[in-house]
Amino acid sequence: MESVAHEPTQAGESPSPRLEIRTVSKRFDAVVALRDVSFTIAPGELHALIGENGAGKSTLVAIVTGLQEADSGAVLLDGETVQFRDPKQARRAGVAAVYQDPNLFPHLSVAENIFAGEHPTRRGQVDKRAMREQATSLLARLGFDIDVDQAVAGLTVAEAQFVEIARAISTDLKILILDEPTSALTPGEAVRLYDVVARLKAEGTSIIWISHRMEEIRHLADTITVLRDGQHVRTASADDLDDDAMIRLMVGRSVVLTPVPRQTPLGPVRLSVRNLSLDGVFDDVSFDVHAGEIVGVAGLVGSGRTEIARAIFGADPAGSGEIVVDGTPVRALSPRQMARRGVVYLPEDRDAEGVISTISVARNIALPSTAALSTFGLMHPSRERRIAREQKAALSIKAEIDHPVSSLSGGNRQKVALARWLATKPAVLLLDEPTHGIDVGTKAQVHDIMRDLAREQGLAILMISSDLPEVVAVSDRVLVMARGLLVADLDIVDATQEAIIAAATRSASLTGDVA
Amino acid sequence: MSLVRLARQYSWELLLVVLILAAGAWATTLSPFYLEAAQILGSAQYFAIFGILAFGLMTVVIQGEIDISLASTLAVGSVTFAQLATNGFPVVVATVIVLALCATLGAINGVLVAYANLPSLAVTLGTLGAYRGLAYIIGGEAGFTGLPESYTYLGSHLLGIVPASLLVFLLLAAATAVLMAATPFGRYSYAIGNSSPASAMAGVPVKRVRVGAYVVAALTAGIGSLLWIGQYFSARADNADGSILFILTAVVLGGVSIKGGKGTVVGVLLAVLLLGVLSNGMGLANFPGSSQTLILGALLIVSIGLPNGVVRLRSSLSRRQRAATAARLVTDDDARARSPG
Amino acid sequence: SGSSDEPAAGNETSAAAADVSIFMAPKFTGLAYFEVARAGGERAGEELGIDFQYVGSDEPDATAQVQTLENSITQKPSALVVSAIDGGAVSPSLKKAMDAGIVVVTYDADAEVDARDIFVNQLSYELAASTMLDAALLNDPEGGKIAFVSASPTAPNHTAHVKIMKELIDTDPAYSALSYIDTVQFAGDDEQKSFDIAVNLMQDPDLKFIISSSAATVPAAAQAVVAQGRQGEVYATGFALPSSMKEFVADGSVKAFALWDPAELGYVATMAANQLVTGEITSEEGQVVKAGDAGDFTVGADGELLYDKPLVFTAENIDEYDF
Amino acid sequence: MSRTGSIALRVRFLGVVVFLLLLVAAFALVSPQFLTVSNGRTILFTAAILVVAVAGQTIVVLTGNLDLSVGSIMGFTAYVVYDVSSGSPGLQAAVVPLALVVGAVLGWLNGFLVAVLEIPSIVATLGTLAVYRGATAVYADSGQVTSGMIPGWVKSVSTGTVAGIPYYVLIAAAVVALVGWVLSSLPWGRRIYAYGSNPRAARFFGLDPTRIVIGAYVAAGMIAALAGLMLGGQVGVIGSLLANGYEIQVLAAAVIGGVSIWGGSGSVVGAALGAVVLATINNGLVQQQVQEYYRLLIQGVTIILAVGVDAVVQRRVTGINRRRRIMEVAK
Ligand SMILES: Nc1ncnc2c1ncn2[C@@H]1O[C@H](COP(=O)(O)OP(=O)(O)OP(=O)(O)O)[C@@H](O)[C@H]1O
Ligand SMILES: Nc1ncnc2c1ncn2[C@@H]1O[C@H](COP(=O)(O)OP(=O)(O)OP(=O)(O)O)[C@@H](O)[C@H]1O
Ligand SMILES: [Mg+2]
Ligand SMILES: [Mg+2]
Repeated sequence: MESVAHEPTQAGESPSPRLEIRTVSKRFDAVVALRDVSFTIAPGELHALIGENGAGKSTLVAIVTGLQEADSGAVLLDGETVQFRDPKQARRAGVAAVYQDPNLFPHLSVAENIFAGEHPTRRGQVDKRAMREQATSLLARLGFDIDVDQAVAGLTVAEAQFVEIARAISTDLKILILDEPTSALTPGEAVRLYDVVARLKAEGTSIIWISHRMEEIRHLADTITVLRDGQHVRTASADDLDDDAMIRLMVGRSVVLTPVPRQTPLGPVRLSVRNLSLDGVFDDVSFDVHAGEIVGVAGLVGSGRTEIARAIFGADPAGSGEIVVDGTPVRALSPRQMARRGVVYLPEDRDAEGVISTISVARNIALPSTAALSTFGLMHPSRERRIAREQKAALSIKAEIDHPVSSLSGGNRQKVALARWLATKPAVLLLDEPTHGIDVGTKAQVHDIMRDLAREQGLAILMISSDLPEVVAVSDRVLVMARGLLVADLDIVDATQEAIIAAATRSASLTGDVA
Repeated sequence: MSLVRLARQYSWELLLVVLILAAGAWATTLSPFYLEAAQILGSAQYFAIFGILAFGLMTVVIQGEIDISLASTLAVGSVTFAQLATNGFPVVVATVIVLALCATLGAINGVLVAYANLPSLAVTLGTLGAYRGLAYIIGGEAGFTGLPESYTYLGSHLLGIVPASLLVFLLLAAATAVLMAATPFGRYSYAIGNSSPASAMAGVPVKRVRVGAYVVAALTAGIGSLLWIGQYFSARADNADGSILFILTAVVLGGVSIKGGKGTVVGVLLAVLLLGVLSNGMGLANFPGSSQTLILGALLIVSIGLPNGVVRLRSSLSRRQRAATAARLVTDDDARARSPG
Repeated sequence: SGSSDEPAAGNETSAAAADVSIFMAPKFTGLAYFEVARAGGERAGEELGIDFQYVGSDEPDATAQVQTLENSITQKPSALVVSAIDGGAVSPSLKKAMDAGIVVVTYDADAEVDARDIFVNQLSYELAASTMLDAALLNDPEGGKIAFVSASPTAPNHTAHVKIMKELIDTDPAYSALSYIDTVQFAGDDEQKSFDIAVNLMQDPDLKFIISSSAATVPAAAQAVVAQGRQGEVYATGFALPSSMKEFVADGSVKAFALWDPAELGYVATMAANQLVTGEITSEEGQVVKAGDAGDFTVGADGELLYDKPLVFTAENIDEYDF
Repeated sequence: MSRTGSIALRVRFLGVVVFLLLLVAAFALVSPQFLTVSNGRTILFTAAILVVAVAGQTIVVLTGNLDLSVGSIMGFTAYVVYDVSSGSPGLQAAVVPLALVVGAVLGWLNGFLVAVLEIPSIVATLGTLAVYRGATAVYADSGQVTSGMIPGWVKSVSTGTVAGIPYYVLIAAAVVALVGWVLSSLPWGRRIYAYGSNPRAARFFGLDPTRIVIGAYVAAGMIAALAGLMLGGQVGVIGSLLANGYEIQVLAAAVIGGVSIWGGSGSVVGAALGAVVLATINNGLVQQQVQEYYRLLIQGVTIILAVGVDAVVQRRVTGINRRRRIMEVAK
């Protein structure tokens, strides 16, 4: 089953492909995830795989690494058909992947997470020393210096991502597949990953890189394959495709993020935050958001942006400081109370916190409005459904309102998460990575909705985003955070991507003065 | 089309109905005494108490938690009620006191689970013992017999051939059904059971609703204790000891997911009926107790496991088949995938 | 009691022995003591040529016994022979049975007086108490400190036994060598709990006897004495089946304990039930139950029939018994 | 270079130790004979079987499952093995391997129901709790296994001591040491922790959930069977209800010992200490002549206190963790 063939490889064009996908199809009930997909990957090549959400990219990864079985078609490694039983077998054959969602063991140490399932042993026992040493050196290779004995539960998302990457590169690799590896990383961390990938490439490893970030793909890729609706659209050298061409291939039309200049003046201050501090997390943060304004919050991952939003929303215990909503000081005690005062929050982790995936779209949308939808302790199902239908139309959600949210695509789930809050007619929207992992088409739609909410309906919007082009295109003003401090408040005319990155990183090197 | 969807949505309930009919038929062949209205109703009343507790436990389990202390709460209720009766309290006052006391015990469970964030199995494992101890302290060692008639009315009265306790059971079934299907509490419960962090982020008062479920459950135990006194004309601190296993069986058999988020009152009602019919039939046929235990245990395993087993078997068979013919059928498969359908 | 005139109504159909059916319901099934009693009931059934059924749940639980009784009543047996797990809780069902014309006899553990026709009492509480104390003194005539272990605080006979034993020790000069720990421990007819409690009790260096009315507790406690190497210092005694104690009597770690013959008790109870069914006797005081080789017994006040044949087992006689 | 993960575990573990010490101190204050070597031995002796049983349960709980059938497995094994072997001296010598086979089979069935048929473990083992108990009663057919039917060597082990320490205590210590070593040092043990920590991630690591869960149940079944043999040998008379309701004690010990009900964390030594805590409470209360029903109350409160302490410790640890991270970045 497994191939053992080894041939000398060199970067660039090679007559015999390292990996060949041959007419692979995969179907989930009615949904065709992949249909007759064929393309090849040369040794030592960085092959970008792009496509809208649901195009079938992750499904392809699952099939190549043995997590799922194709309905038909074949995968060839170095010319031989392979069908791995599980990812472990794939790794033994030199095919490893970093999957889209983190898959780690929170109670176990970093070192054990890297070696779980394949512990180094000595005389049948786990060799803990060797494990620790190897883990440390692997992480060092990634330019990461964390204590490998600490539990993964305490890590940040980015750190966890690096643990996964360390795990993937812990074996000799022919092919490394990275499924949206930078979506949780800061630009600086991403650059480190680019270096690692470059090094692996130089060693002859082929890389499959899946990403929604265009600039990244342009920067890295040798070859690009575009999938659309489960079908192979085109494989071409990176030089032959510009951004516009890629986007057209992905969505069948061209989408560009362009700022839309505001026509209306700003309203009064709706949300005012004064001297907000939470010990060890963020310190002395003050800002205002006006009616009709979209304020972007940029900064490195881990700089405390999400924590501030959660503190304002009452999701996490607030520290000291003052929050004023529409002129009234409030204490952020719980999401429920803040929602009642018109402050709502769209969480970062949509599936774990944003929606309740097993209940229907209608009930999800109505959930925060439940109290308003009942009289004398009894619900009004008809009103419930009416609200759901209204929101479905307003946000053009593509789903039946009786279907469970779990059957929706990512973008539509995000719209449902937003719809629930819009149904409560909020005053202040806190959006945390609202377009994370959403394809370009839907992204633009979400941006339009945000502008409409702010400019037409007078909401105050605070948008946390790691996607700088988005921040620049959508915001009226940009706040920059670095390690818990608000380090810059840039008007949109000054807020270029370069200026934001400069603010976020400059202050990171000055931390000694503050701490 | 919608009928098919309805059938699929309520497939578990349908299965239970079929099982009940089958069990009834079996019971009829087992014993000539089975098929008689008075007999069936009479025996059903002995499942009323546990059925009522099953509705209470259900509200907790739908939220993804568990309460194994309910039987102990019932004992606290019954000895308190009897103690009050012995001391000459009017029945109405005593009823209020008992329900309030039980609600308090439930609230303690709820607060420990919801506010102190402790795992519910561990908490109620603790209160399972603690409340039993409390029952002994309130009720003394010997317990009570010979209670005044006014106190035993609810559990012993017959309306024609229909025992009053059975009516209470059905009434509470209806009340719980409304609670779970048509009130904010119900909406919140299912949401919490599916994901409590996500519910909290949606402004659901998770902690209060959690405590609410434990209070509802404890109230069913309180009502159960009132019925108990009527049915058994006595109260002792060891009342209902160990019955939580039966109650949990009814809840699970009723299609309530032990992981939360799923389950209906109708399902639990049907499960109680099924268990009642089976043990009534086997009892009338004088099956040895141990065989009955064995059969009910096997029923639980088979009914929950069989559907999964069939799915597993089917998928593994089809996989094997596919693997065997994979190479040859690649092109055929493609053709099928392409064909409209 | 109340039903003295009712058997007549049921009797018309029960002239032929073949029509008589007697159901015996122990507290719960699976306990050796009741199984021995069942054998006695079965023997009576065979001798009489009647239908004998043994019914019960394996859960030591009052609600389970009530369901057993309810299911039995539906089948309209001629008589129920019951050991009540909870006298209060099962009485409503037993009354219902009597109302339906079914004869109710309790054995081993009584229900309420008006919920049965006759109670076949193995041993009066007084005799039980003194028998156990006598057995203790047979183990060590010098006496010493006693710890009592009962099944549960809700077991009425166990509670009564302990109470009377305490009174006897306090008042009767014959037992003046004995003293006791006031607190009673409860082991729930469970071997493992009995064992642990016994071990813990033995930490008291002055302890001489562990006495229990539970046939599950005494052998486990005897085993605990052996396990702790305290043979000759502590004695486990009370009521137990000889088959479960042979070892300890053989090795001398227990010198004496007591019981009655549960098989004969079951036999007598079944015989009494049959004679009530056939109308040979009523439950009135002074009536005589003829129980074959077991002898004749007279019904006392409140329909109580005292079997009262304590057996004290020692190394000399234990091999004569096969239960 | 702090090691928060292991610190967390150590602190949790210390929680049990501290609680035990407090308990001992409290009893010692009110009772002079409590703090004696012989009483200490007694406590360990009465804890021994529970320690063995909870060691098996720990393996299952670490995978995020439960084994409610533990008491039924103990009763079934003790009854059937001693009954079958009572006639033959050859079999009497082999009761331990026999029991291990029986336990493995019963445990395998539990594992099959949970892992293959995907029945939630609490439901599956609630079912087998009834089935195994019913099977014991049907097999026993109202009989009992009496002291004479139990092999002599078993009885002498149950009562014997070496250097003043009961064999049972040594067996319990050996089982805990073995299970502890397996869990911490063998790849199989690490896989149990990994699986319990995040079952969904397991397949990404090539960990076969079916094999892990079935393996855990088989191991737990075998250990329960051993505990059953020990219990049978100890009490001498075995009815079909032996160890009925034991699951509550076992779970209580595990919870008090800091084994997380949701899997992935906890240690077998902690669980064993949980069993010792329970034995200490029983011992102290019996000696204090406290009435039985206060024991129920006190045990219940102890369980809640234990999980409470556990939760506080865990929250503290994650709190420290978070702050440390921020500080490190700030440095
Ligand atoms: N386990 C599954 N069951 C049912 N449908 C699935 C499953 N996995 C994927 N799908 C569906 O298959 C299609 C392809 O999904 P896939 O995850 O491969 O997309 P993707 O290109 O990785 O998208 P994204 O950019 O959002 O990660 C989608 O329609 C998806 O909903
Ligand atoms: N787990 C799943 N099971 C069944 N169907 C699914 C599942 N996930 C997604 N689908 C369905 O697959 C289809 C395609 O998903 P996809 O992500 O491509 O949607 P989409 O139209 O691109 O939405 P968006 O762009 O807004 O994310 C959708 O109709 C979705 O409902
Ligand atoms: Mg899409
Ligand atoms: Mg994907």
